[in-house]
Amino acid sequence: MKIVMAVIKPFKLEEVRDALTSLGVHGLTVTEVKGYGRQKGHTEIYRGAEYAVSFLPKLKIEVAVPTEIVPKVIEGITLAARTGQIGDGKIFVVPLEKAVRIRTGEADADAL
Amino acid sequence: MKIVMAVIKPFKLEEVRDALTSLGVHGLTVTEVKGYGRQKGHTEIYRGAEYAVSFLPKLKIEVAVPTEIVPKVIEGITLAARTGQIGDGKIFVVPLEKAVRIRTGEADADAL
Amino acid sequence: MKIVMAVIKPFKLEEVRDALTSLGVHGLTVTEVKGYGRQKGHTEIYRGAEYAVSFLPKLKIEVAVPTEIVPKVIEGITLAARTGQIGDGKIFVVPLEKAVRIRTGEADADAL
Amino acid sequence: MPCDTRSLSLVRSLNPMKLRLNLATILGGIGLALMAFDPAFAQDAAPTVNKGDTTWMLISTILVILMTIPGLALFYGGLVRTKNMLSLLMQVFSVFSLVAILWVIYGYSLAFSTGSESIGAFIGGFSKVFLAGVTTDSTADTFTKGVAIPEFTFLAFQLTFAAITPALIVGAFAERIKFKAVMLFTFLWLTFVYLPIAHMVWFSEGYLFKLGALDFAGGTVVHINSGVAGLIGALLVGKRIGYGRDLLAPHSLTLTFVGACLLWVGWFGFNAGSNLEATGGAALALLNTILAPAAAGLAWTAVESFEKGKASLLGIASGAVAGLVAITPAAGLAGPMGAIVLGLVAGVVCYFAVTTVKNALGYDDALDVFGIHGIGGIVGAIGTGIVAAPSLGGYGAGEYTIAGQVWTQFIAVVVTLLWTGIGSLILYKIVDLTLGLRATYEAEREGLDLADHGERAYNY
Amino acid sequence: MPCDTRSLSLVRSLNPMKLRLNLATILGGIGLALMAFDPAFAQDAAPTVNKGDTTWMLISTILVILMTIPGLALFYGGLVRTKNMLSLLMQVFSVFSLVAILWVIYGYSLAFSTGSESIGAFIGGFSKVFLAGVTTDSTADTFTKGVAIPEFTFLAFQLTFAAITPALIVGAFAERIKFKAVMLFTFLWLTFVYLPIAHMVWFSEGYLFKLGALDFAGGTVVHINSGVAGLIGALLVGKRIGYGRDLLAPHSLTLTFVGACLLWVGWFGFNAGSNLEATGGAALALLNTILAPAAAGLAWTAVESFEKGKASLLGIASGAVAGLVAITPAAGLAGPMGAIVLGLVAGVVCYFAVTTVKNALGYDDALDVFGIHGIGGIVGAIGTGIVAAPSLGGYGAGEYTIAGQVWTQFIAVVVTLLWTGIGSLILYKIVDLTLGLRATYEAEREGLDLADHGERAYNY
Amino acid sequence: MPCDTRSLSLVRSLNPMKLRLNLATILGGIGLALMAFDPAFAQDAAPTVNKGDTTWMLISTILVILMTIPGLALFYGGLVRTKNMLSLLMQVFSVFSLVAILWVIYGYSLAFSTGSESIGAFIGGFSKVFLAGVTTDSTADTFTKGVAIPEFTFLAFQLTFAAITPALIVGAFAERIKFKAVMLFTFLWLTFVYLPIAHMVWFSEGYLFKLGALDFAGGTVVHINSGVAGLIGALLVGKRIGYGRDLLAPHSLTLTFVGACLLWVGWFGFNAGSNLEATGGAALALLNTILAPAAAGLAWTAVESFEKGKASLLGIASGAVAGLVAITPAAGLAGPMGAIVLGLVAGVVCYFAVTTVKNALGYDDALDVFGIHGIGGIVGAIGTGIVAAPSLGGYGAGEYTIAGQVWTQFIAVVVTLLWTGIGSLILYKIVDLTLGLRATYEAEREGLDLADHGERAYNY
Ligand SMILES: Nc1ncnc2c1ncn2[C@@H]1O[C@H](COP(=O)(O)OP(=O)(O)O)[C@@H](O)[C@H]1O
Ligand SMILES: Nc1ncnc2c1ncn2[C@@H]1O[C@H](COP(=O)(O)OP(=O)(O)O)[C@@H](O)[C@H]1O
Ligand SMILES: Nc1ncnc2c1ncn2[C@@H]1O[C@H](COP(=O)(O)OP(=O)(O)O)[C@@H](O)[C@H]1O
Repeated sequence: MKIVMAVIKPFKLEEVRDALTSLGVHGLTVTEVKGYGRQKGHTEIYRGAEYAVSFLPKLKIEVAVPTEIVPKVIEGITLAARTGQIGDGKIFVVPLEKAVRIRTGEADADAL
Repeated sequence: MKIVMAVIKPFKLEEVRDALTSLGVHGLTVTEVKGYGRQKGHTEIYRGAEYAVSFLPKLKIEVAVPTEIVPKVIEGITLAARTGQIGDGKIFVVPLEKAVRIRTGEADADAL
Repeated sequence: MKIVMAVIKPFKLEEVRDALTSLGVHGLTVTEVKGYGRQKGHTEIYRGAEYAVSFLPKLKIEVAVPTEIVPKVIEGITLAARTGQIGDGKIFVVPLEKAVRIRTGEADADAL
Repeated sequence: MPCDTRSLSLVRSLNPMKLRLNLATILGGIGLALMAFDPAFAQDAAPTVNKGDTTWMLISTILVILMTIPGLALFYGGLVRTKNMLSLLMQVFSVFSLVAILWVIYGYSLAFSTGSESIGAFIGGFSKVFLAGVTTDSTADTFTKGVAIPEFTFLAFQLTFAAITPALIVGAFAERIKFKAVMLFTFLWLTFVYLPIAHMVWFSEGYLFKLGALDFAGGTVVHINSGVAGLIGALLVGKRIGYGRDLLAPHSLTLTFVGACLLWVGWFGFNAGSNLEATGGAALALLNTILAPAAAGLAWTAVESFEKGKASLLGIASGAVAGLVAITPAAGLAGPMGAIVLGLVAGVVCYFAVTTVKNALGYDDALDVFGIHGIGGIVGAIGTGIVAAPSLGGYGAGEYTIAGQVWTQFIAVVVTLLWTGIGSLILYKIVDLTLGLRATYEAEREGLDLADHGERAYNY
Repeated sequence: MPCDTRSLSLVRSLNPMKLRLNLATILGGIGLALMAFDPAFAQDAAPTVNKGDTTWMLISTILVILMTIPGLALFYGGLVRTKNMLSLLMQVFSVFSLVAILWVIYGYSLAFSTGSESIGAFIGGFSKVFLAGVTTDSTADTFTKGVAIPEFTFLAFQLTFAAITPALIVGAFAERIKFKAVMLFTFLWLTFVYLPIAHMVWFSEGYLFKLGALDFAGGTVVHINSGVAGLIGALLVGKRIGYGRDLLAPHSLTLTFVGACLLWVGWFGFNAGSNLEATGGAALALLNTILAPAAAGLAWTAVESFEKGKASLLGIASGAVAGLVAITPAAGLAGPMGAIVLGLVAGVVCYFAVTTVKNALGYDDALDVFGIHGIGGIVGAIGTGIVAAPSLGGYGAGEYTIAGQVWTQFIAVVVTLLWTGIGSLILYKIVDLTLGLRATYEAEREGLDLADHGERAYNY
Repeated sequence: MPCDTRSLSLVRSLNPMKLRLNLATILGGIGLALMAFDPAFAQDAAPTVNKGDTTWMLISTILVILMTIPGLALFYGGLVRTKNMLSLLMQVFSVFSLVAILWVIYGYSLAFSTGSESIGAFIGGFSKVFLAGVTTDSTADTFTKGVAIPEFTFLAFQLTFAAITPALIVGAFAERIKFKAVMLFTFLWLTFVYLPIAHMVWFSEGYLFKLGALDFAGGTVVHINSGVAGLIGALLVGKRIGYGRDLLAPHSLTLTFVGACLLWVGWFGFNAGSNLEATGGAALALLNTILAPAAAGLAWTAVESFEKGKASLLGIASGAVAGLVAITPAAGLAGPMGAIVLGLVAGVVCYFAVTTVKNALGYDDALDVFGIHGIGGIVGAIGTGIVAAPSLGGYGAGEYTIAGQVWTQFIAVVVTLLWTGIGSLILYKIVDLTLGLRATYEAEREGLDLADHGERAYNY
């Protein structure tokens, strides 16, 4: 099993969720994050004091999936989240050793 | 060492923290997240426009622990966070290769 | 590749970012979290009801880097985030199996 | 000070608000004395309406509305958790709207018209139902002979008092009550508790009117009344899930602060408006309504600093509201120094009521309706008997003895306590048996905003 | 009720606001009748200014400003997404500021002075440009013969009406308009739509003045006018990205609530201030302005509970605003029970306009300017013809026939609809061709706060 | 314009506010001239109190309170970071409460009673300590002979001026001051800086009174005074940690906006209330208080758009406040066009003071108290000498020469600058040596809300 963790543009959430659902992935966890990268930020000015804000709002999606569907998941997220502009984000794959469903105690594949 | 990452219902935080403390785990990191899964969301209506909100507020707990106590940690979290209703959440175990305490530079077991 | 995940004091963000940039790491993702640990919290009092608040605001930084620079990254973060007081935080290193840049589909080293 | 001449001393030792509509008759008996001061009155059959007074009463009415929506709603709303924010706002707004309608349909009539011979001391009649007979030309008397205000002004001003009182109660059982239960309870409580008490206290034929208690702007009718009803409600509805264990911290002290400020600002209409005329007496009431809360807020935080080492914003705001409550019955009767003393006492007493007594007794009066309005109201009602004394710089009149007046005040408090205590208890039971009072466990967990209203307060 | 004597019935059947400045001339013709009531007037050349009235009008002016900033700004701001919050606040504040300046430069003159012979029925002249001739001693007549208020008071009060009207429009194309486009449009629209309509309706030589329609406080000039301009704007600017698909939920219903309350509170100045004097008539207007929104809010949530099973805060607040809009033309003309009925109707009709009709037609009137101000304004304008009837407890005067008055009201509505509809359409096109109306795709995605103003509303 | 007849020109060229209590004596000398206008006055010993005026002054008092709590508190609070929100609200609220109490104990007496022969030009006496002799029947004169208002009204109105002035200062050293230091400083500063300046400027025997400077509503006493004290404070307390490096962005521009609007609304009481009567002069002051901030806000954003390419909400709000400050001394003296020009100048000058000068000099006046109140106050004080000129449509009277008046204004500014500059410096040092001014490094890092008050503003 793997955890696929994707940092995406906030307004792409619904599309990514739909892409995952169509792959049979019915659970995911989303976190509001701030991203720093190549995408340039914006300038804010408060009473003449200018601030260059380089951290931009992003969403981080974490989804635990069986190893075999990881390529499809990556593809699905990539297609759904892509706008083609800088700042579309990244996908990271991290090993997942164990998964448990709290309600039932089911483990691993059954827990996802 | 492992990182045990649990997604739980928000009001279960204190109980999970107590369960971990009783296992000798004295540090953890909590993130507010939104979860999507089997638990059905709710409907919001604003001036007649209905929105089905399927992302529900959850807390994500990350706790780095020595490998040997992982089963106990899983058990402790499971018992503390369980309500028996859909949406109780998941526990994920991820390998942790290195841990460092910033203040002292201590590493691994000493850093937890 | 690894994901280096650091929990730091909020006002250290800029310094950590600069440290990473000087190592050639030009992307990172930041999350507002609450930390529980040795650092004692504070007491809040609302109309005579006292609450001991033990969860303190922290920032979690996640940065995906090539394995070879991990030691330098750890060192950089440690130096930048250290105040010497309890609560400076932790650094965790987690294996990263795959990285993809959504915009281009580039993978792994190219994606960072 | 509602009356301008010493010859009115007989009348002035009574509750000034009672005089509103029926002063003319009473004054007939002492008309000769007045003639010495203003001969014009003797031959003046129709009372004169002064546009300055009318403007003052229009404004005072508007201020009491500002005090309720958004004032009280924000004060309360800021103190609850995010998930119940809208439920508080909704309850205050709906209670205000509902009472406004009920007031013009039958409330004004039952409170301010002559009732049947048998029970006329306890409740008015139906002669002004649907505002029958009220026109733009009809007037209501003020405390000065020959001076009146348009009746629409008087009745709109009184409407706002009737509306804020049940709205105050909702703080006690906040975060766990069913919305529909609040609406039904408001209807019943207005009808069977508020209207009779208002009639008894403020109408010339009312039972408490004859006791001669001083209540300048509604300490008993509004504050003791709602405070006690709140306490009963908190006890009957039960504690919130997690009470005493979880952090039930206010979701926005900023909003509570805004609410406290608007309560203060609006209270000038409440207290100084109760003078019914724009005179030096109204100015005194306004000044006292600045001083008492200022003193009470400072007193609260002084004790807090001493006890806990820190002065809190919620502390000074709570103290200020306690001071506002306490000065209400004395607003135009105390001198400025009396107002300061009354404020200091109210600040300290309410501090202990809210921080120590409540915790010792263990009931969950979520937003301290009883601790602040009930206790503060009692402090004010009794204290009025003292600070109104001319010997202490007050404006109470007649053959004033402090002991005698304090005793009268005490009686009035007890009667109010009993009527609202027993009445509220019965009405809560009725609501509980019909609609049910308490929200379900799931609704309370999820928050009343989503459960009862299908909305969330914030989508940042 | 603006006039105090029955002998004014001839005049009172006309729109009372029209009378403001030129009542004196008109009243000349019926002076004899008046003498019977108050002989003093006959020999009184200069009108008297009562300080109670002056105070009332100063306050009313202040209240309408409170209603706009922060009232309307918060009501609107709370309803948009976080990223567009400041843009709404900015638009309302800037529109208010810009119109204030334009008003004293030429607006007051074009609205309230005699125009050229050819087009004087549609627009005033330039005699009062830069407030020429207005001093602290000049006065404007009220509806009562011989009673005047300082002209600065009248013109400041009118300034606030001119300022809030274009500010109301911005809700329709919220979250996607260029800031500069709003400013240019406001300038054009004030000049070519608002000023002519205000002149036609409220000035004695105006075209609509002679139709004899009743409009106590500006139902046509302010609400129908802005509502229709909003609808045209929403259609021309187009739908927001994601409309109908994404969750475009209000970012803070708390702020919308505060805004709704301040709208309500400020509206007392708007409606009761339109009486121009502090009389029983002003008190009636105030009472009606409590009752109609209370009834409308309750009606809206009643239908909502029935349809959706839940009563929402946004529902009761929206209903209350609809009730405020509807009572505006009838504020001093309806009896209290008429006001309640008008409120109930407006609450139900606007509910369906906003929840059903809008969705069926599919235009993106973001904050329902048309659904509430346009539709509510029409309900109020037509309804005034009914509830003002003396036979129904109203204060309409003269030989009142409901059918006749409703027809007159209908004509006034149609004329307003056409002028503002066509005028607004042309002006939007001009702005679109010069500055462009719509923000870029990127600006809309990022939010107008950053894109247009370089700020963010919140940094928690 | 406080005076109604041209015969008062001699008096009117003096600072109108100085006249308040002791006008009667002065007017004695020109009584004959007045008789020609209103013979009734000659035989009228006791001044008459008009209820319209009383209402106006009660309302104005309430408006200035609204301007302070919550107005100023929100304006300031929104500009700081979340962790210091409550500290700002607390400071403003506590300062208001403390000054209210001090005012009735000795403040009013020291400011508005006759002092000893030796130093009576600089400070009043103790004859009115504890409000001795003030009753509901005592009165204070207005600017019109024979017209008075209840003394309680006058003193409550003046109380609000005394309370807001030290509250304005706290913005300068926000986010790093100890709460207790603020309280001690307020007590000292009120006593040794505010009361003497108020006495010197507004009391007939005061030193500055005799200079003949024009200050309609307190430009020197309130704004220059607090602005300079703020600057000294900012310098002595030192810069915030991270100033010039970290993003110290406002945590809620929404709240700052609400605060700015309430400042504006409340300022109508401040400025138009300073007329003391409900006349055309009050209406002019109100209109000018609409126009100057509107012009200043637009001017600020115009320059901003030109310089930075974007018009910001904080910009227009800051500009509006600058315009309010600048019009304060001229409110009833400038004509409407003069008010617009004064606003435009203030908007531009304060823009550069805040964005350029401050950054160049590098002091950390956190919320720009000096940049807006100090600089804006100076622009207003000097500008009043120009716009009050009758030749420019102003209402200044007597043998008015612009050059002469500007020179007088300049002297008054310098005297105020020196007194408050030196006085504040000494008082800060005293506080620093006793309690210490600056919060600890840890407290500042954690935020003053938790460190000083044990609370957090928000728990979403
Ligand atoms: N090395 C990294 N580690 C963690 N997160 C990263 C890293 N690089 C980029 N990110 C995240 O990805 C987001 C997008 O990256 P950016 O460089 O702006 O554009 P792109 O994804 O198009 O290359 C960033 O805002 C950040 O949240
Ligand atoms: N595959 C997944 N990957 C990541 N998070 C998941 C996954 N499935 C569920 N979750 C998280 O667990 C939460 C609970 O899941 P849900 O299916 O609603 O109920 P249950 O845990 O009882 O099966 C979700 O809200 C989501 O945050
Ligand atoms: N075992 C752990 N797992 C995850 N996070 C931890 C763990 N221990 C500590 N942390 C995080 O590190 C932060 C700092 O830890 P703390 O014990 O307070 O101080 P120090 O880092 O100086 O030892 C905590 O607030 C928490 O967020």
